[in-house]
Amino acid sequence: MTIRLVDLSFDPGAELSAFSTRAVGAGGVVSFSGHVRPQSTDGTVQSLMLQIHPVLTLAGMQTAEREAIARWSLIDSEIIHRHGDIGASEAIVFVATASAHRRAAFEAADFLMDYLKTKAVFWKKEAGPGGERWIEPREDDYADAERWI
Amino acid sequence: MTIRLVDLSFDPGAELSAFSTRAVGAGGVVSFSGHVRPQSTDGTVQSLMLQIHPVLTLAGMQTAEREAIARWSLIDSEIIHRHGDIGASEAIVFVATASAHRRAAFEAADFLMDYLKTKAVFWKKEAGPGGERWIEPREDDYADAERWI
Amino acid sequence: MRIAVEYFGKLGDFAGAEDGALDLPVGVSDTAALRAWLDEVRGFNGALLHCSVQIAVGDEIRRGPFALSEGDIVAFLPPVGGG
Amino acid sequence: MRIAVEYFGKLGDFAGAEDGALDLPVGVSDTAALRAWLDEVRGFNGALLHCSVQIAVGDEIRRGPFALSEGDIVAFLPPVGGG
Repeated sequence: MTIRLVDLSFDPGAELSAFSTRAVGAGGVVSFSGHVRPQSTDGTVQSLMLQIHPVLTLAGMQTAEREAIARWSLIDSEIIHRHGDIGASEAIVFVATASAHRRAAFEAADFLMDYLKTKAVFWKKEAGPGGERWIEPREDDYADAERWI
Repeated sequence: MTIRLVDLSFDPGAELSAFSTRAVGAGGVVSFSGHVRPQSTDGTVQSLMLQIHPVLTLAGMQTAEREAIARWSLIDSEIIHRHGDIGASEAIVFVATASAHRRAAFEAADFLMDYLKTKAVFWKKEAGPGGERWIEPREDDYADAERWI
Repeated sequence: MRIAVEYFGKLGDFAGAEDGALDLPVGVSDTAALRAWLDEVRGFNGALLHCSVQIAVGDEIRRGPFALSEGDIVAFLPPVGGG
Repeated sequence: MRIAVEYFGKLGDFAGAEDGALDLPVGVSDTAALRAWLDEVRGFNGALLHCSVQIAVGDEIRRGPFALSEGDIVAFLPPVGGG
Protein backbone atom coordinates (compact mmCIF):
# COMPACT_ATOMS: atom_id res chain seq x y z
CA MET A 1 0.00 0.00 0.00
CA THR A 2 1.70 3.18 -1.17
CA ILE A 3 0.75 6.85 -1.24
CA ARG A 4 3.06 9.35 -2.87
CA LEU A 5 2.74 13.11 -3.23
CA VAL A 6 5.15 14.17 -5.97
CA ASP A 7 6.09 17.50 -7.48
CA LEU A 8 7.74 16.12 -10.62
CA SER A 9 6.28 14.59 -13.75
CA PHE A 10 5.76 10.81 -13.71
CA ASP A 11 4.72 8.12 -16.21
CA PRO A 12 1.59 6.17 -15.24
CA GLY A 13 2.67 3.30 -17.52
CA ALA A 14 5.99 2.89 -15.72
CA GLU A 15 4.14 3.01 -12.40
CA LEU A 16 1.71 0.34 -13.60
CA SER A 17 4.61 -1.92 -14.59
CA ALA A 18 6.22 -1.54 -11.17
CA PHE A 19 2.92 -1.98 -9.35
CA SER A 20 1.99 -5.13 -11.30
CA THR A 21 5.38 -6.64 -10.54
CA ARG A 22 4.89 -5.96 -6.83
CA ALA A 23 1.28 -7.17 -6.76
CA VAL A 24 2.24 -10.77 -7.38
CA GLY A 25 -0.71 -13.10 -7.06
CA ALA A 26 -3.32 -10.60 -8.17
CA GLY A 27 -5.75 -11.84 -10.76
CA GLY A 28 -6.61 -8.30 -11.76
CA VAL A 29 -5.05 -4.86 -11.65
CA VAL A 30 -7.10 -1.73 -12.33
CA SER A 31 -5.49 1.65 -12.88
CA PHE A 32 -6.80 5.15 -13.35
CA SER A 33 -4.69 8.01 -14.62
CA GLY A 34 -5.87 11.58 -14.86
CA HIS A 35 -4.11 14.05 -17.11
CA VAL A 36 -4.24 17.81 -17.61
CA ARG A 37 -6.22 18.40 -20.80
CA PRO A 38 -3.74 19.53 -23.43
CA GLN A 39 -6.00 22.24 -24.77
CA SER A 40 -9.07 24.15 -23.69
CA THR A 41 -12.00 24.34 -26.09
CA ASP A 42 -10.50 27.37 -27.84
CA GLY A 43 -7.23 25.56 -28.46
CA THR A 44 -5.08 27.32 -25.91
CA VAL A 45 -2.70 25.26 -23.83
CA GLN A 46 -3.63 25.10 -20.19
CA SER A 47 -1.75 24.29 -17.05
CA LEU A 48 -2.68 23.54 -13.48
CA MET A 49 -1.32 24.43 -10.08
CA LEU A 50 -2.23 22.16 -7.17
CA GLN A 51 -1.75 23.41 -3.66
CA ILE A 52 -1.53 20.96 -0.75
CA HIS A 53 -1.75 21.25 3.02
CA PRO A 54 1.48 20.11 4.71
CA VAL A 55 -0.31 17.57 6.93
CA LEU A 56 -3.97 17.18 5.98
CA THR A 57 -3.44 16.21 2.34
CA LEU A 58 -1.47 13.06 3.07
CA ALA A 59 -3.51 12.24 6.19
CA GLY A 60 -6.75 12.34 4.18
CA MET A 61 -5.37 10.10 1.47
CA GLN A 62 -4.23 7.60 4.11
CA THR A 63 -7.74 7.57 5.59
CA ALA A 64 -9.23 6.91 2.16
CA GLU A 65 -6.80 4.07 1.51
CA ARG A 66 -7.58 2.52 4.91
CA GLU A 67 -11.29 2.68 4.07
CA ALA A 68 -10.67 1.00 0.71
CA ILE A 69 -8.68 -1.77 2.39
CA ALA A 70 -11.47 -2.27 4.94
CA ARG A 71 -14.18 -2.48 2.27
CA TRP A 72 -12.52 -4.54 -0.44
CA SER A 73 -10.21 -7.49 -0.45
CA LEU A 74 -7.13 -5.88 -2.01
CA ILE A 75 -3.72 -7.40 -2.51
CA ASP A 76 -2.16 -3.98 -3.01
CA SER A 77 -3.00 -0.38 -3.85
CA GLU A 78 -1.13 2.73 -4.89
CA ILE A 79 -1.97 6.41 -5.14
CA ILE A 80 0.38 8.92 -6.75
CA HIS A 81 -0.72 12.55 -6.81
CA ARG A 82 1.08 15.54 -8.26
CA HIS A 83 1.18 18.93 -6.60
CA GLY A 84 2.73 22.25 -7.63
CA ASP A 85 2.73 23.30 -11.27
CA ILE A 86 1.59 20.69 -13.79
CA GLY A 87 2.01 21.18 -17.53
CA ALA A 88 -0.44 20.39 -20.30
CA SER A 89 -0.95 16.63 -20.90
CA GLU A 90 1.00 15.67 -17.79
CA ALA A 91 -0.41 13.14 -15.34
CA ILE A 92 -2.05 14.58 -12.23
CA VAL A 93 -3.05 11.40 -10.51
CA PHE A 94 -2.50 7.65 -10.72
CA VAL A 95 -4.46 5.08 -8.75
CA ALA A 96 -3.87 1.33 -9.00
CA THR A 97 -5.58 -1.52 -7.18
CA ALA A 98 -4.87 -5.23 -7.27
CA SER A 99 -7.15 -8.03 -6.16
CA ALA A 100 -7.80 -11.71 -6.71
CA HIS A 101 -11.07 -10.96 -8.51
CA ARG A 102 -11.54 -7.97 -10.74
CA ARG A 103 -14.75 -6.53 -9.19
CA ALA A 104 -12.93 -5.54 -5.98
CA ALA A 105 -10.14 -3.85 -7.95
CA PHE A 106 -12.60 -1.93 -10.15
CA GLU A 107 -14.72 -0.76 -7.24
CA ALA A 108 -11.81 0.23 -5.02
CA ALA A 109 -10.16 2.27 -7.78
CA ASP A 110 -13.48 3.96 -8.53
CA PHE A 111 -13.98 4.70 -4.82
CA LEU A 112 -10.47 6.11 -4.40
CA MET A 113 -10.92 8.41 -7.40
CA ASP A 114 -14.25 9.69 -6.07
CA TYR A 115 -12.51 10.42 -2.78
CA LEU A 116 -9.62 12.18 -4.47
CA LYS A 117 -11.95 14.31 -6.61
CA THR A 118 -14.14 15.57 -3.77
CA LYS A 119 -12.47 15.05 -0.40
CA ALA A 120 -8.73 14.98 -0.93
CA VAL A 121 -7.15 18.16 0.39
CA PHE A 122 -5.97 19.85 -2.79
CA TRP A 123 -6.76 23.27 -4.19
CA LYS A 124 -6.59 23.45 -7.93
CA LYS A 125 -5.95 26.57 -9.99
CA GLU A 126 -6.23 26.46 -13.75
CA ALA A 127 -4.29 28.85 -15.97
CA GLY A 128 -5.99 29.33 -19.32
CA PRO A 129 -6.65 31.94 -21.96
CA GLY A 130 -9.07 33.81 -19.68
CA GLY A 131 -6.51 34.07 -16.86
CA GLU A 132 -6.36 31.99 -13.73
CA ARG A 133 -9.25 30.49 -11.82
CA TRP A 134 -9.71 28.17 -8.88
CA ILE A 135 -11.58 24.98 -9.72
CA GLU A 136 -13.90 23.20 -7.32
CA PRO A 137 -15.41 19.71 -7.78
CA ARG A 138 -18.32 19.45 -10.22
CA GLU A 139 -21.80 18.41 -9.06
CA ASP A 140 -21.19 15.06 -10.80
CA ASP A 141 -18.12 14.50 -8.65
CA TYR A 142 -20.09 15.05 -5.44
CA ALA A 143 -22.88 12.76 -6.73
CA ASP A 144 -20.35 10.04 -7.58
CA ALA A 145 -18.82 10.26 -4.11
CA GLU A 146 -22.28 9.83 -2.51
CA ARG A 147 -22.50 6.35 -4.02
CA TRP A 148 -20.15 4.90 -1.41
CA ILE A 149 -21.88 6.16 1.74
CA MET B 1 -9.71 1.94 -31.21
CA THR B 2 -7.41 -1.08 -31.27
CA ILE B 3 -7.86 -4.81 -30.76
CA ARG B 4 -4.88 -7.11 -30.77
CA LEU B 5 -4.65 -10.86 -30.38
CA VAL B 6 -1.06 -11.66 -29.50
CA ASP B 7 0.83 -14.88 -28.85
CA LEU B 8 3.85 -13.31 -27.16
CA SER B 9 4.30 -11.81 -23.71
CA PHE B 10 3.56 -8.08 -23.38
CA ASP B 11 3.93 -5.41 -20.66
CA PRO B 12 0.65 -3.73 -19.63
CA GLY B 13 2.59 -0.73 -18.32
CA ALA B 14 4.28 -0.11 -21.66
CA GLU B 15 0.90 -0.46 -23.35
CA LEU B 16 -0.63 2.05 -20.93
CA SER B 17 2.14 4.56 -21.69
CA ALA B 18 1.58 4.22 -25.44
CA PHE B 19 -2.20 4.36 -25.07
CA SER B 20 -2.11 7.48 -22.86
CA THR B 21 0.13 9.23 -25.37
CA ARG B 22 -2.30 8.42 -28.18
CA ALA B 23 -5.40 9.35 -26.17
CA VAL B 24 -4.53 13.04 -26.11
CA GLY B 25 -7.31 15.13 -24.65
CA ALA B 26 -8.63 12.46 -22.33
CA GLY B 27 -9.28 13.58 -18.79
CA GLY B 28 -9.17 9.99 -17.58
CA VAL B 29 -7.67 6.68 -18.61
CA VAL B 30 -8.74 3.41 -16.98
CA SER B 31 -6.85 0.19 -17.51
CA PHE B 32 -7.40 -3.39 -16.47
CA SER B 33 -4.73 -6.05 -16.69
CA GLY B 34 -5.29 -9.67 -15.89
CA HIS B 35 -2.39 -11.97 -15.08
CA VAL B 36 -1.93 -15.69 -14.66
CA ARG B 37 -1.73 -16.35 -10.93
CA PRO B 38 1.89 -17.22 -10.17
CA GLN B 39 0.93 -20.03 -7.84
CA SER B 40 -2.07 -22.17 -7.07
CA THR B 41 -3.13 -22.54 -3.46
CA ASP B 42 -0.71 -25.42 -2.90
CA GLY B 43 2.20 -23.36 -4.15
CA THR B 44 2.71 -24.99 -7.50
CA VAL B 45 3.36 -22.81 -10.52
CA GLN B 46 0.54 -22.82 -13.02
CA SER B 47 0.28 -21.97 -16.66
CA LEU B 48 -2.54 -21.40 -19.07
CA MET B 49 -3.28 -22.28 -22.67
CA LEU B 50 -5.84 -20.16 -24.49
CA GLN B 51 -7.33 -21.46 -27.69
CA ILE B 52 -8.97 -19.08 -30.17
CA HIS B 53 -11.26 -19.48 -33.17
CA PRO B 54 -9.64 -18.15 -36.36
CA VAL B 55 -12.57 -15.80 -37.13
CA LEU B 56 -15.07 -15.66 -34.27
CA THR B 57 -12.64 -14.56 -31.55
CA LEU B 58 -11.67 -11.29 -33.20
CA ALA B 59 -15.17 -10.69 -34.60
CA GLY B 60 -16.71 -10.97 -31.12
CA MET B 61 -14.18 -8.57 -29.61
CA GLN B 62 -14.94 -6.07 -32.38
CA THR B 63 -18.65 -6.33 -31.63
CA ALA B 64 -17.99 -5.70 -27.93
CA GLU B 65 -15.85 -2.67 -28.72
CA ARG B 66 -18.52 -1.26 -31.04
CA GLU B 67 -21.08 -1.67 -28.28
CA ALA B 68 -18.82 0.13 -25.80
CA ILE B 69 -18.34 3.00 -28.25
CA ALA B 70 -22.11 3.23 -28.77
CA ARG B 71 -22.85 3.30 -25.03
CA TRP B 72 -20.11 5.53 -23.68
CA SER B 73 -18.42 8.64 -24.90
CA LEU B 74 -14.90 7.31 -25.39
CA ILE B 75 -11.92 9.09 -26.86
CA ASP B 76 -10.08 5.81 -27.41
CA SER B 77 -10.04 2.19 -26.33
CA GLU B 78 -7.68 -0.75 -26.60
CA ILE B 79 -7.95 -4.48 -26.00
CA ILE B 80 -4.93 -6.77 -26.06
CA HIS B 81 -5.52 -10.47 -25.46
CA ARG B 82 -3.00 -13.29 -25.33
CA HIS B 83 -3.59 -16.70 -26.83
CA GLY B 84 -1.49 -19.85 -26.94
CA ASP B 85 0.65 -20.82 -23.95
CA ILE B 86 0.94 -18.25 -21.17
CA GLY B 87 3.42 -18.59 -18.33
CA ALA B 88 2.91 -17.92 -14.62
CA SER B 89 2.54 -14.20 -13.77
CA GLU B 90 2.32 -13.17 -17.44
CA ALA B 91 -0.41 -10.81 -18.60
CA ILE B 92 -3.40 -12.47 -20.27
CA VAL B 93 -5.45 -9.39 -21.06
CA PHE B 94 -5.15 -5.62 -21.12
CA VAL B 95 -8.07 -3.25 -21.58
CA ALA B 96 -7.72 0.53 -21.63
CA THR B 97 -10.38 3.20 -22.08
CA ALA B 98 -10.02 6.97 -22.33
CA SER B 99 -12.75 9.56 -21.90
CA ALA B 100 -13.25 13.20 -20.98
CA HIS B 101 -14.86 12.24 -17.67
CA ARG B 102 -13.77 9.27 -15.64
CA ARG B 103 -17.16 7.57 -15.16
CA ALA B 104 -17.40 6.64 -18.84
CA ALA B 105 -13.87 5.21 -18.83
CA PHE B 106 -14.52 3.16 -15.67
CA GLU B 107 -17.81 1.76 -16.91
CA ALA B 108 -16.59 0.96 -20.41
CA ALA B 109 -13.51 -0.89 -19.10
CA ASP B 110 -15.70 -2.81 -16.64
CA PHE B 111 -18.14 -3.68 -19.45
CA LEU B 112 -15.38 -4.84 -21.80
CA MET B 113 -13.89 -7.08 -19.12
CA ASP B 114 -17.28 -8.64 -18.36
CA TYR B 115 -17.65 -9.31 -22.08
CA LEU B 116 -14.17 -10.82 -22.34
CA LYS B 117 -14.73 -13.07 -19.32
CA THR B 118 -18.04 -14.55 -20.45
CA LYS B 119 -18.61 -13.98 -24.16
CA ALA B 120 -15.22 -13.62 -25.84
CA VAL B 121 -14.43 -16.72 -27.88
CA PHE B 122 -11.55 -18.25 -25.96
CA TRP B 123 -11.15 -21.67 -24.43
CA LYS B 124 -8.90 -21.75 -21.44
CA LYS B 125 -6.97 -24.75 -20.16
CA GLU B 126 -5.09 -24.58 -16.90
CA ALA B 127 -2.06 -26.74 -16.21
CA GLY B 128 -1.53 -27.25 -12.51
CA PRO B 129 -0.38 -29.85 -10.01
CA GLY B 130 -3.51 -31.94 -10.58
CA GLY B 131 -3.00 -32.08 -14.32
CA GLU B 132 -4.79 -30.08 -16.96
CA ARG B 133 -8.36 -28.86 -16.87
CA TRP B 134 -10.58 -26.65 -18.99
CA ILE B 135 -11.88 -23.59 -17.18
CA GLU B 136 -15.28 -22.06 -17.81
CA PRO B 137 -16.51 -18.68 -16.52
CA ARG B 138 -17.56 -18.56 -12.86
CA GLU B 139 -21.16 -17.80 -11.82
CA ASP B 140 -19.91 -14.38 -10.66
CA ASP B 141 -18.65 -13.66 -14.15
CA TYR B 142 -22.03 -14.42 -15.70
CA ALA B 143 -23.79 -12.32 -13.03
CA ASP B 144 -21.43 -9.41 -13.70
CA ALA B 145 -22.10 -9.60 -17.42
CA GLU B 146 -25.87 -9.47 -16.78
CA ARG B 147 -25.47 -5.97 -15.34
CA TRP B 148 -25.14 -4.42 -18.79
CA ILE B 149 -28.22 -5.89 -20.44
CA MET C 1 -22.65 -34.56 -48.73
CA ARG C 2 -19.11 -33.76 -47.68
CA ILE C 3 -18.45 -31.16 -44.94
CA ALA C 4 -15.64 -30.40 -42.49
CA VAL C 5 -15.93 -30.38 -38.71
CA GLU C 6 -13.86 -28.70 -35.99
CA TYR C 7 -14.01 -29.28 -32.22
CA PHE C 8 -12.91 -26.53 -29.87
CA GLY C 9 -11.98 -26.39 -26.19
CA LYS C 10 -12.77 -29.41 -24.07
CA LEU C 11 -14.58 -31.10 -26.97
CA GLY C 12 -11.22 -31.48 -28.72
CA ASP C 13 -10.03 -33.78 -25.93
CA PHE C 14 -12.50 -36.54 -26.75
CA ALA C 15 -10.91 -39.50 -28.50
CA GLY C 16 -13.48 -39.29 -31.28
CA ALA C 17 -12.91 -35.57 -31.87
CA GLU C 18 -11.16 -35.58 -35.19
CA ASP C 19 -11.07 -32.31 -37.11
CA GLY C 20 -11.43 -32.54 -40.85
CA ALA C 21 -13.56 -33.68 -43.76
CA LEU C 22 -16.53 -35.95 -43.21
CA ASP C 23 -19.05 -37.67 -45.47
CA LEU C 24 -22.54 -37.37 -44.04
CA PRO C 25 -24.95 -40.27 -44.23
CA VAL C 26 -28.25 -39.71 -45.98
CA GLY C 27 -30.68 -38.09 -43.57
CA VAL C 28 -28.09 -35.99 -41.75
CA SER C 29 -28.79 -32.68 -43.46
CA ASP C 30 -28.90 -30.02 -40.73
CA THR C 31 -26.92 -29.05 -37.64
CA ALA C 32 -29.32 -30.74 -35.21
CA ALA C 33 -29.08 -34.07 -36.98
CA LEU C 34 -25.29 -33.71 -37.36
CA ARG C 35 -24.86 -33.02 -33.65
CA ALA C 36 -26.93 -36.08 -32.66
CA TRP C 37 -25.21 -38.35 -35.16
CA LEU C 38 -21.65 -37.31 -34.25
CA ASP C 39 -22.39 -37.54 -30.54
CA GLU C 40 -23.37 -41.15 -31.05
CA VAL C 41 -20.87 -42.43 -33.58
CA ARG C 42 -17.85 -40.55 -32.18
CA GLY C 43 -18.38 -41.47 -28.54
CA PHE C 44 -19.10 -38.00 -27.11
CA ASN C 45 -21.55 -39.64 -24.75
CA GLY C 46 -23.88 -36.63 -24.66
CA ALA C 47 -21.20 -33.93 -24.47
CA LEU C 48 -22.04 -32.69 -27.96
CA LEU C 49 -25.75 -32.54 -27.13
CA HIS C 50 -25.40 -30.21 -24.18
CA CYS C 51 -27.29 -26.94 -24.65
CA SER C 52 -24.13 -24.96 -23.79
CA VAL C 53 -22.43 -26.24 -26.97
CA GLN C 54 -22.94 -23.77 -29.80
CA ILE C 55 -22.54 -24.54 -33.47
CA ALA C 56 -20.96 -22.28 -36.07
CA VAL C 57 -21.38 -22.90 -39.79
CA GLY C 58 -19.00 -20.98 -41.99
CA ASP C 59 -17.85 -18.78 -39.09
CA GLU C 60 -21.37 -17.77 -38.09
CA ILE C 61 -23.10 -19.02 -34.96
CA ARG C 62 -26.32 -20.82 -35.99
CA ARG C 63 -28.94 -21.44 -33.35
CA GLY C 64 -31.57 -24.14 -33.91
CA PRO C 65 -31.43 -26.59 -36.81
CA PHE C 66 -29.59 -25.05 -39.77
CA ALA C 67 -29.50 -26.72 -43.20
CA LEU C 68 -26.04 -27.88 -44.25
CA SER C 69 -24.52 -27.52 -47.71
CA GLU C 70 -21.69 -29.28 -49.49
CA GLY C 71 -18.35 -27.87 -48.32
CA ASP C 72 -19.61 -26.27 -45.09
CA ILE C 73 -17.23 -25.97 -42.19
CA VAL C 74 -19.05 -26.79 -38.95
CA ALA C 75 -17.49 -25.87 -35.60
CA PHE C 76 -18.60 -27.19 -32.20
CA LEU C 77 -18.03 -24.54 -29.51
CA PRO C 78 -18.29 -25.33 -25.79
CA PRO C 79 -18.73 -22.45 -23.31
CA VAL C 80 -16.32 -19.61 -24.03
CA GLY C 81 -14.54 -17.15 -21.78
CA GLY C 82 -11.27 -15.24 -21.88
CA GLY C 83 -9.63 -12.61 -19.69
CA MET D 1 -3.25 35.77 22.69
CA ARG D 2 -0.92 35.19 19.76
CA ILE D 3 -1.74 32.61 17.08
CA ALA D 4 -0.78 32.00 13.45
CA VAL D 5 -3.17 31.87 10.50
CA GLU D 6 -2.91 30.30 7.05
CA TYR D 7 -5.20 30.80 4.06
CA PHE D 8 -5.46 28.09 1.40
CA GLY D 9 -6.78 27.98 -2.15
CA LYS D 10 -8.85 30.89 -3.36
CA LEU D 11 -8.81 32.49 0.10
CA GLY D 12 -5.09 33.14 -0.35
CA ASP D 13 -5.85 35.46 -3.27
CA PHE D 14 -7.60 38.08 -1.10
CA ALA D 15 -5.52 41.17 -0.50
CA GLY D 16 -6.03 40.81 3.25
CA ALA D 17 -4.96 37.16 3.31
CA GLU D 18 -1.63 37.34 5.04
CA ASP D 19 -0.24 34.13 6.47
CA GLY D 20 1.58 34.40 9.76
CA ALA D 21 1.43 35.44 13.40
CA LEU D 22 -1.48 37.46 14.68
CA ASP D 23 -2.38 39.05 18.03
CA LEU D 24 -6.02 38.47 18.82
CA PRO D 25 -8.08 41.23 20.43
CA VAL D 26 -9.76 40.45 23.71
CA GLY D 27 -13.04 38.61 23.08
CA VAL D 28 -11.77 36.68 20.08
CA SER D 29 -11.16 33.35 21.79
CA ASP D 30 -12.62 30.66 19.54
CA THR D 31 -12.69 29.75 15.85
CA ALA D 32 -16.16 31.21 15.25
CA ALA D 33 -15.18 34.61 16.66
CA LEU D 34 -11.86 34.50 14.81
CA ARG D 35 -13.56 33.78 11.51
CA ALA D 36 -16.03 36.66 11.93
CA TRP D 37 -13.36 39.10 13.08
CA LEU D 38 -10.89 38.30 10.27
CA ASP D 39 -13.63 38.40 7.65
CA GLU D 40 -14.40 41.95 8.72
CA VAL D 41 -10.97 43.44 9.41
CA ARG D 42 -9.16 41.76 6.50
CA GLY D 43 -11.74 42.59 3.84
CA PHE D 44 -12.90 39.06 2.99
CA ASN D 45 -16.37 40.45 2.45
CA GLY D 46 -18.12 37.27 3.64
CA ALA D 47 -15.83 34.79 1.88
CA LEU D 48 -14.45 33.55 5.19
CA LEU D 49 -17.97 33.11 6.61
CA HIS D 50 -19.20 30.76 3.91
CA CYS D 51 -20.25 27.37 5.28
CA SER D 52 -17.99 25.62 2.74
CA VAL D 53 -14.89 27.07 4.43
CA GLN D 54 -13.53 24.60 6.98
CA ILE D 55 -11.17 25.46 9.79
CA ALA D 56 -8.24 23.39 10.99
CA VAL D 57 -6.53 24.03 14.30
CA GLY D 58 -3.16 22.36 14.69
CA ASP D 59 -3.73 20.17 11.61
CA GLU D 60 -7.12 18.90 12.78
CA ILE D 61 -10.40 19.94 11.21
CA ARG D 62 -12.58 21.53 13.92
CA ARG D 63 -16.28 21.93 13.26
CA GLY D 64 -18.29 24.44 15.29
CA PRO D 65 -16.69 26.96 17.67
CA PHE D 66 -13.40 25.60 19.00
CA ALA D 67 -11.48 27.32 21.80
CA LEU D 68 -8.14 28.75 20.73
CA SER D 69 -4.91 28.57 22.71
CA GLU D 70 -1.70 30.56 22.60
CA GLY D 71 0.47 29.38 19.70
CA ASP D 72 -2.28 27.64 17.74
CA ILE D 73 -1.96 27.45 13.98
CA VAL D 74 -5.35 28.07 12.38
CA ALA D 75 -5.92 27.20 8.71
CA PHE D 76 -8.85 28.36 6.59
CA LEU D 77 -9.71 25.72 3.97
CA PRO D 78 -12.09 26.43 1.08
CA PRO D 79 -13.67 23.46 -0.80
CA VAL D 80 -11.08 20.82 -1.65
CA GLY D 81 -10.72 18.46 -4.59
CA GLY D 82 -7.83 16.81 -6.41
CA GLY D 83 -7.52 14.25 -9.16
